[in-house]
Formats: sequence, structure tokens, C-alpha cells
Amino acid sequence: MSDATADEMMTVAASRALRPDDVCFVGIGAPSAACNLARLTHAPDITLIYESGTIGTAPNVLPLSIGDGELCDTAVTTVSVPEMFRYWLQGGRVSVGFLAAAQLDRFGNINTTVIGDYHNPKVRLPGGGGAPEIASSCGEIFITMKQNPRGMVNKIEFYTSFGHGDGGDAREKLGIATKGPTLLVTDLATWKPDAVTKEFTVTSLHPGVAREQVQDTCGWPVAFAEDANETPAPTALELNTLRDLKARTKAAHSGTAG
Amino acid sequence: MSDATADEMMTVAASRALRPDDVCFVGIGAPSAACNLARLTHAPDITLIYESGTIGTAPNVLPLSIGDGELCDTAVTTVSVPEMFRYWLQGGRVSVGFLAAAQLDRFGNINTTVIGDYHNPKVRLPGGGGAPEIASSCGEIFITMKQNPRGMVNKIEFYTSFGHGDGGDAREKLGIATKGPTLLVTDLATWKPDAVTKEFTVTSLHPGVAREQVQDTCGWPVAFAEDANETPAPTALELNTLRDLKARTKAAHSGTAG
Amino acid sequence: MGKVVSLRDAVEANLSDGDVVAFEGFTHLIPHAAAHEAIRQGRRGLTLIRMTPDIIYDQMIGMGMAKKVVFSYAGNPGVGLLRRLRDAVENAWPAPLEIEEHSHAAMANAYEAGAAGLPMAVFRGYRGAGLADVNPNIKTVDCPFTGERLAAVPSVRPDVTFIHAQKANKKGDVLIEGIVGIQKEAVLAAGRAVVTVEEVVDNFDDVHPNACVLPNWTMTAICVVPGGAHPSYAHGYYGRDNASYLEWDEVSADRDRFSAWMKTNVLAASASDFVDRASSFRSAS
Amino acid sequence: MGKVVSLRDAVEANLSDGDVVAFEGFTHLIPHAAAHEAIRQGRRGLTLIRMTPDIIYDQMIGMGMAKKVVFSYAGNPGVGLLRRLRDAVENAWPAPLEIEEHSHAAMANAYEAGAAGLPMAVFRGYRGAGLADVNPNIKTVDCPFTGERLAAVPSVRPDVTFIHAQKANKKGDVLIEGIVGIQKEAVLAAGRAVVTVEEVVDNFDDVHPNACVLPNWTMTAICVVPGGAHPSYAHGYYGRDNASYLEWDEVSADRDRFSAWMKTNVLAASASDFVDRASSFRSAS
Repeated sequence: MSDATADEMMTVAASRALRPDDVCFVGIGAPSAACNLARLTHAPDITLIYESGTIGTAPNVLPLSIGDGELCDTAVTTVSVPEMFRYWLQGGRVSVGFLAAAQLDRFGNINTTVIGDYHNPKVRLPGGGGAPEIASSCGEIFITMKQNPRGMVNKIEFYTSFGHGDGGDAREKLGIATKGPTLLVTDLATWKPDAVTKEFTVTSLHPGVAREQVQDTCGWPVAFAEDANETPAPTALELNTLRDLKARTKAAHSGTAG
Repeated sequence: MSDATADEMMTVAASRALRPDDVCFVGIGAPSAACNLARLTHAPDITLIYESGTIGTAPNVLPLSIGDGELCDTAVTTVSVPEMFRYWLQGGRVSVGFLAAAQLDRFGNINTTVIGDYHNPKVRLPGGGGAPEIASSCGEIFITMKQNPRGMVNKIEFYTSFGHGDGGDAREKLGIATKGPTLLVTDLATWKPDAVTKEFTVTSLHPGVAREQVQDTCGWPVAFAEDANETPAPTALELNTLRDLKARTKAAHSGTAG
Repeated sequence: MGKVVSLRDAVEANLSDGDVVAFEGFTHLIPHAAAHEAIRQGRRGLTLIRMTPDIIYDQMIGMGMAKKVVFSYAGNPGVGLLRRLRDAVENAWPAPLEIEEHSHAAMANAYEAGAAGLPMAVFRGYRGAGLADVNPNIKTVDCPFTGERLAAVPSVRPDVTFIHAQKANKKGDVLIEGIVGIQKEAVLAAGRAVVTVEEVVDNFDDVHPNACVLPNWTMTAICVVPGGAHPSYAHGYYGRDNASYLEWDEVSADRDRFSAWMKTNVLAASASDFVDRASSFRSAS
Repeated sequence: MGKVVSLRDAVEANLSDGDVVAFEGFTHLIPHAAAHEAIRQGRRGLTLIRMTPDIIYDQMIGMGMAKKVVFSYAGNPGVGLLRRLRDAVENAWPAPLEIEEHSHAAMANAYEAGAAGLPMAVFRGYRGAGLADVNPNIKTVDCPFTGERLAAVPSVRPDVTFIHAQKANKKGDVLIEGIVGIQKEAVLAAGRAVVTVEEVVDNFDDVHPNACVLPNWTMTAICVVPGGAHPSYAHGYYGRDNASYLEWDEVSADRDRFSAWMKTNVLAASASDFVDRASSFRSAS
């Protein structure tokens, strides 16, 4: 299936990282597509949790927000928001937190709060929502975003959620016992943190992508793993499932039913 | 209705103290009978709460335990036990806590924990259950018990729940903002705390009861209010309602249905 | 049901200038009609609390009603940014806006603590997060058993909370179903609570014993406002009007267009307009 | 439903000598069958946690299985005292019993904190109460915002929790209805969880979206034991056997009678006996 778009490749590559028995806290947007693609392909029993309180949800179409009715209708159970954050997230029951990033650095720290000074911002972004504690309470964190040099920056302007800080054992120093970011999937490549420095390192390039493209769209000097290879192209099943999901989603959301 | 037993008089007198808009945390036994009698007579809209999580319950028969199915079947809603103690009791939403006492002193302190030394008890009683925080979180506390000199003692052996301590402003000193015990109804009399000393003082004697009887069955020197009068006898409605309730209860619990 | 009053009367009696107020809803059941009534009544100097301030707070802020907003995620759900809030924060238009920003976990715990009558919430949070450096209301408490340092935030105790719910029964008890969000806590944490509902039914005999029901004595006023959550949705009644959320992104991009829209759709409208607004999103059943 | 196993296997695999264990239930849904299986397997040195230890803990204590009990109300519900527990505390028969005693509020908060992954629970409690003087696990925390001194207790984190519930579906999710007590928290706070259920149904499609459902991945094992709560009750299945609670008051009053009763009714019995025991308490419907 060589006709996959970069966006589709990103979603497919991200979906593959999810294991069938994962309990996944799903961020909206690209993470949601990847998580549901995993559920509809190799991980039918994966548990998807949205911060609105829906546990074990299996939406037929992608939700537009973290609280769409579809999420509740198809969930194993829907709990209150305090219970969600206390028993399920803080309780340590979530194996993977899947986040999108507006601004990201090489250590997986994310900024979705402000551009410029916090108290006198150039651009006021929406803020962290669940991300600060998703980043520290989930077993590990997957991140997905489209590459662009203003998004992937040398130094983020605000630590909305903590990744590996300035690298190394920064998490342990803060008393955070979870793994933090273990995977970054962009539209061009798959990245994993270096075992020691924790700097994101390209481990595979998506089909047809050159190293220069990755570097040109990234604000820091990109490290490539010695054994970096090519991401397997989407299979027919993956691509068809994703396209069907997107088509169903578009049809549902352009209609008037909610 | 002069044929009321002392026990019936106690329940009726206790029930009268409840107001139609009270939210009442109900202890099992005598408090439960009094609270439901109030609901079936002058306070039809009173909210009765049992610590099992049943809010606004209206049992047709008296429950044997604080968690009978009848309480849930007839409740406005049934919540979890943590929610009961956090949102409803500690949240300050209960106007009256209605407790029974095994051992009581003149300041409304209750012992249901041990007779003898705590670590080497002569008699190990069941313990406090909800009482310690009922005593401090409810707007005020009503207590009901049958008089006997081993129950109404000069000094209790363990402060299971705090009443007025050693009297006066003991509650304020501990930072407790609620009123504490404001009423004691026994099988012989109605008692209220003195405005200053907080010592329980007889404010009315039940019909036919002499002061000596009250003193003989009480372990401390009894104070009688100057204007102590006679408790109005149960009305026909009160007594019939109570007897019907007890009869329904007996029939239900001697059968096999639960 | 002595508590059933018109939305106008309920807002007038329960919301005053300078109040700390929460209009809560978590994507689902957002109390749009109540917020619009507050806008029509022109309240000022409000401290607006909400985990997910969205269109209604964008509108209130744009109308200059807020002096402060306490929040954890300020976005137009599924669409993007809140442009009126941005304009206030970045350009002080139409007035400066103070912000107190938390994470969802902190706000959820703070509402929970408010409902529980506690002065603060204690949780494991904010580790490595920048908010802890810029928000003086984020402190710590040490566990006396393990020594672990935990985060602490003040509990949320609004003067008044507004929510939208599916239904009340004739006694005035209120049922919330589906994504219940933080609404129960927001009501129990508040000094006063106003609930708009889709309808009043005879009783809740067919309701699950453990459903989220607020007894009548926990609320100050109930207002029957069918469609009152539009363009948000009411589980079992009508779906989300996604086009309106997209439209807001355009309306709110321009100050004049915003002002004109508010005049037509809020100031010159009334609570009864919500029936029609929601009607085309009602499911066939 | 790979997690459905026999009660014998579930207890054998999940309960070991020396474990900290909670058999929870709040008058309703008390896991009698699971407790009896634990007694038959003769576990020793257990720390038994429960808000309301009743007959089953009286039995375990009388059989010498417990080294410690953590509790807030030790009574035979609706009847009186627990005579085997008393005998252990007052006379060290059959063995000394350590006790850690709390209030209900403390235990409820401690389970909640355990489910929430916190090391401690913070609440407003124990003011003027004698337990604060005799239980070293009752400490205080000061609110950094108001200065108020609050009570703190360690969270409850059992090695294993046993509960009884109404039903599982074919995926292994479990539904608890009615008086739900502390069971959800007891399961989520524990390292392992074993649930006995009345029956397995195809799905929970007819269940309220906000009902108390435990997803299959929160439990270690599910055992189908109809009647498994007897003489407690299962809302929607069978009522409480009040006579058995009264009978226990007599049985437990005498050491020999107790031992004989346990031999006949527990040691020589099996989980399948519970069907018959509960059958006469089933409602006609």
C-alpha cells in the first residue's frame, strides 16, 4: 500500500505500538485515531479511556471532543471526572498515555500552554488539561505530532507536561516512577528515547522519507539510530480500516445527529 | 393514650424533635424507629440517611441493619460509602445525627468501644462505626437510650464519640464548629444541655415518671430544669403509627423475604 | 416542587456581581441557556470557574463580565482555541483577565474536596510541570507515613453553580446520566445551585438505584429549559451541534462580528429559543 | 472469560499465609462463600481488613486464622457483638489478636485513597475521639492554605480483596448494584481481586451507563457461586437470612458449639452448598 499519505502513515505507525492488553488514556485528535485503529485491527480488546470518564469505549466513529456521546454509549462504564483522575489515572491503572503535542522538545517535554512569557504571553494556548498528570501517572507515554520546526523546538517555552526534563535520570530525580515518553511518531519517522540521554532518536523513517526531510522540519539537531530502518508501509487492512473509520466519522459529523 | 410503654414514649418523644426539613443521619435501633416515626407522622419530607449509602430512604418496615435492601429500594439514591462519608457527612449536609449510646456521660460523650482498659479490655464492644465523625460533622446530635446506671455513668471509659467533653466550650477548643448533643431522650425523660455547662438537664419527665426514678437509673447526680414539665403523652396517631410500623417490621423479619 | 422557577428569576436571585461562579459541564450538558441568561442580565466582576471553559466562558469574557477565570483547559472542544479568552489575556480586550490555571487532575480534586467540605485537595500531581512555578495556589503536603511529597490545591467552593441535567421529578430531585463529568461535585461544593433540566417527569421509579441523582434539598432552584444545553448535547435527548462549534471559531475571531452575534443570538433572545435550536439534533426515537 | 475459575482454585492461587486481605461487603453482598473457602484451606497469619467485620471474620478469628484485624465496627449486624472476636481480644482464644481500630470515615477514606494510589487519606475527623490516642496510625496534616489541622490515616492497600457481586458478563466485567458499599474501592486498592458472582450474563447492554461496573482487567479471578453471599443478601436475587444472624449469636457464644458448627457447616461443606442455603430467600419474581 504505497498510496498512504504521511498523515495515514503516522496514524498507522502509532497504532502499531499499542499492545492488545494495554489500558490507554487517549488524547483527542491524532492519538484518538491511532488508538481506535489499533482497536479495529490488532488490538480488539484494548481498553481505551477518555478523560471525560468513559472506560473501555469502542466508538464506531472518531469523537470530535473527549466527551462525545458516542464514547459513553459504547463504554464498559462511565464514571465521574474526579473518579477518573483519582482511581483510574492516579491509581496507576493506565499503561499508556497517548498525547498530541503543540510544541515538543527532544526530551519529550510538551508545551500546550503559552508561547512567550507565561504572565504576558504572545500566544495563549488552551493549557494542559489532563496532560500534566497523564505524563507522570501512566506507565509510559506515546506522543504523536506532525513535524514542523516551530512545533519541534530546541527549547520549549513552558513545561506543560514533563517528559524527560533535560534528559538522563531527570524523572527519577523528581520522584516520578513511571517511564515517561517512550515513543514519538511523526508524519515522517518513528522516534525512541536514547537509553541513557533520553533524547528522541529516529529509529525508523517512514517509506520514501529522507533524513534531510526529518531534519528540515525539526528544530533540534536530529539523532538517527545506527540501525535506523524503514517503517513498514501500512498494510491493506490497516489502511482500509483507517479510511473506513475516517469516512464514517466524516459522514456522522457532517450530519445533524450527535 | 396512657397505655404507651416507656419504650414507646421514648421513641415518640425522640421523633417529635425532628423537623420536617431535617436531613438526618440515622443510627440503627432506637434512632431508626424514632426517625421513621417522624417521617410517618409530622415530617413526611424529612430526609433519612443511613451510612450504607442510602439517601432519602423511606422504608416500609424498620431495617434490621444499616444496610437492609429495603433502605436502597426506597431511597432517592444510593451512593458508595466513601461518597457518603465525604460528600454528605463531612460535606456538612446533615442537620441531625441520631445516635444510640451504650455508655453515656452527662456531657453527651458516648462509649461504644470498650469497658476497661483499651489495650486490655474487660468487655470489647463493637466500636464507633460512623459515630466519631457523625458527632462532629452533623449540625447537632440527638441521643436516645434506655436509662440504667451502668449505661449513664459519671465518667465514660472511652471517648468513642465526642459530645461536650468536660463541658462548657470544650468543642470550640477542639475546633469543632457544630453544636454537638442538643437532646437526649430516654425512656423516662427528655434532657437538654445546660446553656453554659452543657450538662444534660431534665427538661421534661415522661407521664407518670417520678424524679427519683430518673435519678435511680442514672449514674450521675441528675440536674432538673427549674421549669421541667411533663412530656406530652403520645397521641393516638403517634402510637398507632409506631405500633403499625413495629408490627409490619416483625411480620417482615420473621418471614423469609429480605 | 416549590423550587421550579423561571430561568430569569433563578439567575436574578442567585447570581450577583462579583460572585465566584461555576457553569459546569464536561463537553456534555453544558449550561448554555443559563450562561446566556447571565449575559443578558449583565453581571460584572465574576470569577468564572470551570475545568473546560469553552464557548460560554468565551462569550462571558468577551462581554466583559469576568475579572478572573480558574480553569484547566481553555479550548473550543474539537475545534481549537478560545479567541475571546485569548484576546482578553493577550490584549486585555475588553478588559484585563486574571487567570488561575490548574491541571484537570487538580481541578477535579479541588471540586471533589469542595463537595467533601475540605479546605484543600491532596493528590499526586504537577511533578515537573510548569504550572507549579507560576500558580501560587499550588503547594505541597508531606505524607506523615511515607514522607512522600504530594501536591495540594485549595478546594473549589463557588458561591453558586449552574448546571444542565436531563430531568427532574415532581419532588425536585434531579437526574444526570451519561458523561456526568464534575457536575455533582460542582453542585455540592457550591453555596447555591441552579439546575436547568430538559423536562420534569412524575418520578424516578425506573431509574437505576446508583444513578447520579441530586436530592431536591441540594439545589436552590430548578428551571425547565428544553434544549438548554445546545449546542452541547443532552444524552438521551439531542446530539451535539458540531457546526455551531465550528461557526464559533469564525464568529469569535473578530471583535465586531462577535459583538453583533451576541446581540442577535443572546441579548435579543430568550431561554425559550433553545427548544428550537436543539430540535434538529433530537434523535428520531 | 479466561478468568472464570473455581472458587477453590481462586482462593488457592490468590490467598497465602500472612497476606493482608479484605473480604468486603457492607451488610449487602458479603462474600461468605469465599470466606468459607479460605477457612477450608486453613490459611494462617492473615491481617483481616474490613469496615464492618461480622460473621465471616468472627469465624476466621475463631478458627485462629488472623493475627490482626483492621476495622471500624465489629458487630453482628442487627444482633449484637461478635463473640469470637471478643474471646480473642479479651482472652486470646484461640490466639492473641492484634487490632487496629478506626472510624468508618477513616476506613472509607483509607480505601478511597488506596484505590486512588495515594499513600494516605486526609479528612476532617477524630476530633475529640479516643481512638486518636490509642491508634498510632492516626496522624495529622495541616492545610497549607487555611492552617486547619486535618486527620490523616494510611491508605488501605490489601494484598488481595474478595467481594461478591450480582453478575459478570461474558467478557468478565462485573456489575454491583444497590448498596455498593466500599467494594469498588476495595478491589481497586488491592494487588489482586477475586469476585464471586451470582451468574454470568451475555452482556450488560441493559445496564445504566453510570452503574458500578468493574472492567474485567481490574480483577484477577471470577467465580460463579450462586447464593455466595448467604446469609447476607444479593439485591435482585435473594433477601437476607435474618435467622442465621440470630443463630450465630448463640453458636458463637460457646467455643465447643462454635467448633462443631464450623466443622459441619464450613469444613465439611463446599461452595456449591450456597445455592440451597440462599434458595428460600429468593424473591418470587
